[in-house]
Amino acid sequence: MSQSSPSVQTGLRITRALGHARYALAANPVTLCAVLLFMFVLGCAIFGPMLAPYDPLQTNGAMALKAPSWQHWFGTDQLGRDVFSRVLVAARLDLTIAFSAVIIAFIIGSTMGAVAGFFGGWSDLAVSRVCDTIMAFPLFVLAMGIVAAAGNSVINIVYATALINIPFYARMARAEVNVRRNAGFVHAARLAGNSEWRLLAVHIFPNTLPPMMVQVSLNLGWAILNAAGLSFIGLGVRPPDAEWGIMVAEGANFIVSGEWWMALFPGAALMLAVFSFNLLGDGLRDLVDPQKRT
Amino acid sequence: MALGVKSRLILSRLAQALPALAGIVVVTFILTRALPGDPAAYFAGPAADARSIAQIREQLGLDRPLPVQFLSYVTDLLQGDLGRSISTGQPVAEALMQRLPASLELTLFALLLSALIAIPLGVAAARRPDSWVDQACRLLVTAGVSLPTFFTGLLLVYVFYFILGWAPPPLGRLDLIYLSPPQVTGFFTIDALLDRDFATFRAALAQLVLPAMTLALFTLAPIARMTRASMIQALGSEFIRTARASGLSERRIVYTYAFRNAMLPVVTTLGMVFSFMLGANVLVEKVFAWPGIGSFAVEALVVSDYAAVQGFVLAMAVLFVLLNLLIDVVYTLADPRVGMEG
Amino acid sequence: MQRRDFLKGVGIAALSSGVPLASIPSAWAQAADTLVIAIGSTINSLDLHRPGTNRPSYMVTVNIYDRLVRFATKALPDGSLNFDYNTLEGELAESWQIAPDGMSVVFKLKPDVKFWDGAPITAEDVRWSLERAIALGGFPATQMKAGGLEKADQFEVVDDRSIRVKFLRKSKLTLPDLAVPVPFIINSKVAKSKATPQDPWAAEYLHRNPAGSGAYKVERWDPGQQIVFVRNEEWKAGPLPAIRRIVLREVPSQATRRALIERGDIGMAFELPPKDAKEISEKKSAVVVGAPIANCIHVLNTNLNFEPFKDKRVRQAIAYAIPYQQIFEQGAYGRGLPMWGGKSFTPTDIAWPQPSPYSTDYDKAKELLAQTEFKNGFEVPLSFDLGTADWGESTALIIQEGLAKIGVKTTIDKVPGANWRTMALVDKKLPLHLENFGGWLDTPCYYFLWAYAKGNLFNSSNYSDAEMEQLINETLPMEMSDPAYAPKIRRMIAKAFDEVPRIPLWQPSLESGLRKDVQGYSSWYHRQPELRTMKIVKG
Amino acid sequence: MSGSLLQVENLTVEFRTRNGIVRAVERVDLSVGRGETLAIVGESGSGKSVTSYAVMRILDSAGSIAQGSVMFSGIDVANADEDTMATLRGREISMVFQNPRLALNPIRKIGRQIEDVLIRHVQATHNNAKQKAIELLAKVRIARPEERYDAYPFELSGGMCQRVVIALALACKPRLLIADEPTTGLDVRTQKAVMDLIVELVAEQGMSMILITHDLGLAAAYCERVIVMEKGRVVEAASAASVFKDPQEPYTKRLVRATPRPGVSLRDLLPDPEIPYAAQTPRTESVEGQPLLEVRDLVKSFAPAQSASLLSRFMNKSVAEPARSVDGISFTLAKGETLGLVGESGCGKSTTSAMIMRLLDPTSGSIFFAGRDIGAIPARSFARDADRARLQLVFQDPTDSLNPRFTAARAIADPLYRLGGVTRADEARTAVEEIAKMVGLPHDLLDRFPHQLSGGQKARVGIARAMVLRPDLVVLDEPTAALDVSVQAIVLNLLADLRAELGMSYLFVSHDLQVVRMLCDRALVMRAGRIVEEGSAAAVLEDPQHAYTRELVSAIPHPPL
Repeated sequence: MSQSSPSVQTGLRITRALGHARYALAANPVTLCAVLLFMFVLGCAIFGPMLAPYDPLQTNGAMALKAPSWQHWFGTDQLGRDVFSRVLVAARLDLTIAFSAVIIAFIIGSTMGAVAGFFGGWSDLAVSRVCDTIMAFPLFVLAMGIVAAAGNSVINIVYATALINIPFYARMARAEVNVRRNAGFVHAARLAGNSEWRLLAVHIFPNTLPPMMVQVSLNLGWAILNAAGLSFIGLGVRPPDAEWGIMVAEGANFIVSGEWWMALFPGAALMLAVFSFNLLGDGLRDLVDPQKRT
Repeated sequence: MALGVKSRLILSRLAQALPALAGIVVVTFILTRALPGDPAAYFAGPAADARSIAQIREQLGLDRPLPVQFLSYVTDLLQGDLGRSISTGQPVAEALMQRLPASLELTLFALLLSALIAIPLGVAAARRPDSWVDQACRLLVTAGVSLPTFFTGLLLVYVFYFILGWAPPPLGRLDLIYLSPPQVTGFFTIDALLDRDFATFRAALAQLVLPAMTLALFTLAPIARMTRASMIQALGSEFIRTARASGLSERRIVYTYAFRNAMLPVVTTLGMVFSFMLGANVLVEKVFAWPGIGSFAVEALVVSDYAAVQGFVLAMAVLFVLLNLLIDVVYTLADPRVGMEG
Repeated sequence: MQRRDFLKGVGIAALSSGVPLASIPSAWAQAADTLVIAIGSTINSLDLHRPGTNRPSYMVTVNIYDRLVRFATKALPDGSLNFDYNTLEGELAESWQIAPDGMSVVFKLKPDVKFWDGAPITAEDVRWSLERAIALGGFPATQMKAGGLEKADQFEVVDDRSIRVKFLRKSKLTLPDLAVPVPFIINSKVAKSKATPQDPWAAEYLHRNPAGSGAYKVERWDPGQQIVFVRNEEWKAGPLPAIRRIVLREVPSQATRRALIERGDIGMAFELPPKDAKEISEKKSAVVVGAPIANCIHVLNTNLNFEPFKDKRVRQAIAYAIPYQQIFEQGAYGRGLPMWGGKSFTPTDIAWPQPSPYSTDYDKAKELLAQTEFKNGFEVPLSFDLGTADWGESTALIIQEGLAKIGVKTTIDKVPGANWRTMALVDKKLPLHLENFGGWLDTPCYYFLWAYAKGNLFNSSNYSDAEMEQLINETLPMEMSDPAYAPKIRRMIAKAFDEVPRIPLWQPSLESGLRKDVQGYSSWYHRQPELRTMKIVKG
Repeated sequence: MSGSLLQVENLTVEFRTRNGIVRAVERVDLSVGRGETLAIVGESGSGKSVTSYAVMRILDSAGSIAQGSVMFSGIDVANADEDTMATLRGREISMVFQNPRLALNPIRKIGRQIEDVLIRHVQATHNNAKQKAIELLAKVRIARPEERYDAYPFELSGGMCQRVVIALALACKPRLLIADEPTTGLDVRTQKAVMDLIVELVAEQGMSMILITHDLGLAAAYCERVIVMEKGRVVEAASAASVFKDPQEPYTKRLVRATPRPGVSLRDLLPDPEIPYAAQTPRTESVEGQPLLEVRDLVKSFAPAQSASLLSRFMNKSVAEPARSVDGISFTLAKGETLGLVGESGCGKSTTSAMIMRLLDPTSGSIFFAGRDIGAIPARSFARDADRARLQLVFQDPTDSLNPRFTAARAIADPLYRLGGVTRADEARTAVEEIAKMVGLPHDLLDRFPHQLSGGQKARVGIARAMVLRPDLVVLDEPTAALDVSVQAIVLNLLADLRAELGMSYLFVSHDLQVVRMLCDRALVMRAGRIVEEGSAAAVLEDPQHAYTRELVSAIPHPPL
């Protein structure tokens, strides 16, 4: 019995969690849309390169600046490259940038914040000061500065984006840990002989994850926008790699001359991705918000 | 006594900001020196040789060791001297003072626009959570925050200026045909009104509309979300139940009781949004040729103009600190509990 | 009376030296005699001599200061005007006389020319100004040196209206070099009164406060936004310009500039990207005026300091692996002149630029590469200046694709403007990059001096060749009519073709869009708008 | 019942939840006559509050009156329009809530809040509203009402806030006052003062009152009639006098039995007295020799509101002395003894228990545990101390003290892994199941998460976790304060049984003298950080010596028995 019951229970738990999720989604069609949208974007990132009808890097002099057609759904760009293929393939790069930046920021920021919130004292002071300092910078300009100083490569965009996101996680983790550090279950765990670090890592930190996940989801969108913004001022991804921001930035110069598709489709893809992250974050917030869990 | 506690609170906030400011001075200095590109080479001009570059490097003081450069930078800073932009040759402080009003006017106007739309939206959504109003509001603000500002800006320009011709050309703060009004506040709209020059006022306002819309669209979300959340919380709180049980009118319950309580976190959000906007201006200013400090920073960054970048960042940081202080003051005035509880 | 607070900011200078302004109507710039020009870049100084003054700022100096001499204009076959490098005419100088020994020249100033403040222009002003061009160092000094003007004592006041310029050596470039934007004449009395011991050349003052005699005066300068020129009604150094007021408005967005000119909201969009130039001229939504820039070529530079490019055959292979036609169509949009597909490796004439003998031939490229130790290809970064992305990006991408066909794998590196100069030109450490040098003085030897002589700024290939250097030094002072000149130039060109450190792509055009009622514009070698000849025609 | 003021018939209230529609109140009938006082008694979830909200029609948006009628003085409340209701609320029926601090708008002066009601119901004009508000404040016995008019809720104590809420409710002299757990969360003395005030004002104005409470004693002491509700239904309606003496329904009987009252033993609280008294072992009398725990001159002082920055601390030179939360207390606890620690909130009893448990470092003084001064070991490093396993705590709030992400089994097993030297999962599972059996926790609940357990089940998990290591001393920090009275009875008995079975010592921290009397051998009464009285548990309750203790004892509601 003691052998079988945990797995049965786990199964039950999963069913129950799914049940909750299904209820929450049914109650909130917008979140359902967000989940579907998110899966779609994720699908593009994973399968995009396989699905792309053309080589996204292949130029074609004869086909430059062609409007959308059956042959080229999203038209072609100034070098005759297929915009649809490029938009599809760009999903992977954009999501990679966003995910890595946010994961780095999350790991560093939440660790800093959790330590500060739990131990207080000088660690709190130090973390708070570091966060204050970063936050007092105009964040986008800071990111610009970092990429300009370190050179524009994907990895530097990731670092810059991660850095400006760290304070958000640090502050949030600090607050979330802080409200829990005197909770009964923490004292109980202390009585059970857990060391302070273990208290933080095993007992408190996992409980802060749900609200942090909301932040992660919202930040993913922001990270993409940030990378796109850097591309727009010329500090982004290197050509010829397809990336939504740089495609919009390049396409922007073609709007006035009537080649709207070059900016519109990557812009729409960018928007769609950010939109799905934001909606998802919003929906997660509703799920996580204890006030709404009646 | 109460005032004493509160003013002490504010002073301590100010004191807390000092380390951050010091941090910023150091970080910007290091960051700017890490920028690639040799300003000396840039300023020596297109046809300079190694000797003339060295000459200019010496002129700019860039040949001295970094700690010495830092020391002289800090010394100047303490005397209120932000240095001289090596690209425009103007004192950085002067350039910032000239451009700051432009950015502030745009940002404030955008914030006003955003708040005027987002707060009623948030309240409406909070009064009927999960209704179609709520969902529509959520979709709208999320869509807004999902659009890259430069893309929105370009799109608005294309539609409203190039195709429809409703908006004036995106040429900064005033259409070509107008002159800036006599400077009092530095805000063209206000200065024009002070000067009773309504034509210029309209022109300045017309220039503001598109960039402000671009920024506002992007910032609807945080304000509306926060309004909604804190309004839901306020409406669900027990004192609202008391108010209902006391038979107070719906108006009074929603606006005097719930709304005022809900506004407190919204004020904080407004402050955060404002400082975020000042930073995010960079891209919008570029699209609309807005002569603000954002575009100034980009230009300076591109030419490795140390003094200008440092000055800009420092100005923003000070602004940020002042803004937080302002929020604290507002908060303190609005919430009797601040500083009184343990 | 004066409702506008005109005395604010930097406009003060123009007023203090000029005529008091009458009241200005609210919608002043709408007036028929006002021309609005959109420019893409920022003007950062009113003084070209100052260190740190950027290239777009030259347009201020060009229009508000006078020089001793200028290049004449000539009518092209199509009726448009262009400058004539071969003919100098006096601007402030009424006449000039070369000494019998050919080692000096005396300029006589026009009798009625005056500075804006009414002071007559004297030989001392000229001397001070020329000395200043050398003394402040940096680019102006280098430019002066190219014309053999290196020392302060080369300039000698003869009398109030006469000044002698002595030559260190005979050079055909000396006189033309006095017509370029650099040796402009400043009101030395005003400047000296503002000079300080730390700043003997009043660089600080003149940076914001022009003191000149040119056809236009600065009425107002809002750095980062606009500069407003107003006509100098007293100008005597040439025919009075037709347009009374000109606003140069900085519009960073290229798309906006195009929208503005197409909608007719501005009179002129200066420096159109090739695509816009092509489309606007096809749509006829505005008049596109421009010409190939003299002595300028867009090139792909190989850097001989890097291993694969030390081998001439690798460079030649690269030159054969470039899709020239595609670049010309999609990078240059057909604007400019092709610089490939020339007939022979041994040129028959000395016209410069002239097409190189290379054309797209992958087989030949592979064959050449196969002879080297890089037969399996190699990897190399391909860099270009972010500031020239409007043509650089497409070009780089197409080159990348072409080179891939012969196994050369490139990664594209966009270098921000500030870093570009350091990395590409000063440190010369970019292995493969796009470059666009153009010489102000329109002679082949001048181009070769900058681009093929060791150590010179635009020789970012690190090309070094004793024979080439000797040829450059020999031809530089030589009159072009000298019978020895042409053979030497042909030899230089042949060497450049054979060794191809710089692979020519095309000769670019400088084109601007003009509203239909705006006329009289032509593009100049210095790539700045000459405003004096422009006019607005009614109807 | 024609003379009744409020007549509720067949009332059914439904809530839409994610698990479908839930009936919170089902077919409830009740009536309140003019001038009558009625108590609705029930445990949590019995639907007593929902009934009152339905009467005022202030159910939140998910709830609705599905069926039945509510007639108030001839007005059909269930079908009246919103305007009528708005006039009715506050004017004719008003309500006093539990949690008085939260029931007031935190950023509005209390005087203004009273004025809002007065003006809304045209009881005052803008000119005389302030005066009337001050009069009302005086009427609810708030000292210096003129000054307090300008006070904000946070500046007042809980009792004072409740007086303000009463003033709000009585502002328009309504005919019916509904008091929804008006004293829950208040100390026993404040509770008495507030209840006395309400009853007095109600009588004075000739109003009717509905008192909603979980406390049968309180209900019977202050009301004429009592209605008992269970699971949304009325199970019994009786006069206050008869409900205690002669309960009719089984549920009422259980409830009456479970209510701690003078003269009964722990075992008497259980519904089924026939259960054999497993724990009938006599209480261990103080064993001679070394006490298990000895506390000497224990002091804990907290710095006043810590300023965040150094600068403000410099400017704040003239700060008050640090407040002493525990002010030099000494006592001993013998092996096998149960010591009660009694006091009102803020008296320092929880701080004391936290220090003994080594969760908090004392400012001075010593704590000897089995002869060793464990007070000197910093709290942070006590987790690795050998005595950690011997000292355990049962927490006040069973919900807060369970990690939401741990199953019951994992929560109970955690001390085993950390301190019990257990490494294998099956070993731990066996131990967990053993203790679970002991605390009466069915095994199938062990794999549930806290939010899937009821309050009583969570309390058992908490107890099991504390007991699994067989500690020598268990501090029970108000272990039943958050529980319904019937669950409290079971938990208290469980604790007594465990003590007998495992031979532990208890330090029982509580505010409830009756409970202390039943469970403890000796009792300490704390006030403002000091011990004011000490003696055998029975003696402290029955023959208090100190004036404060006497006051406490007399404030306990005295239902008619």
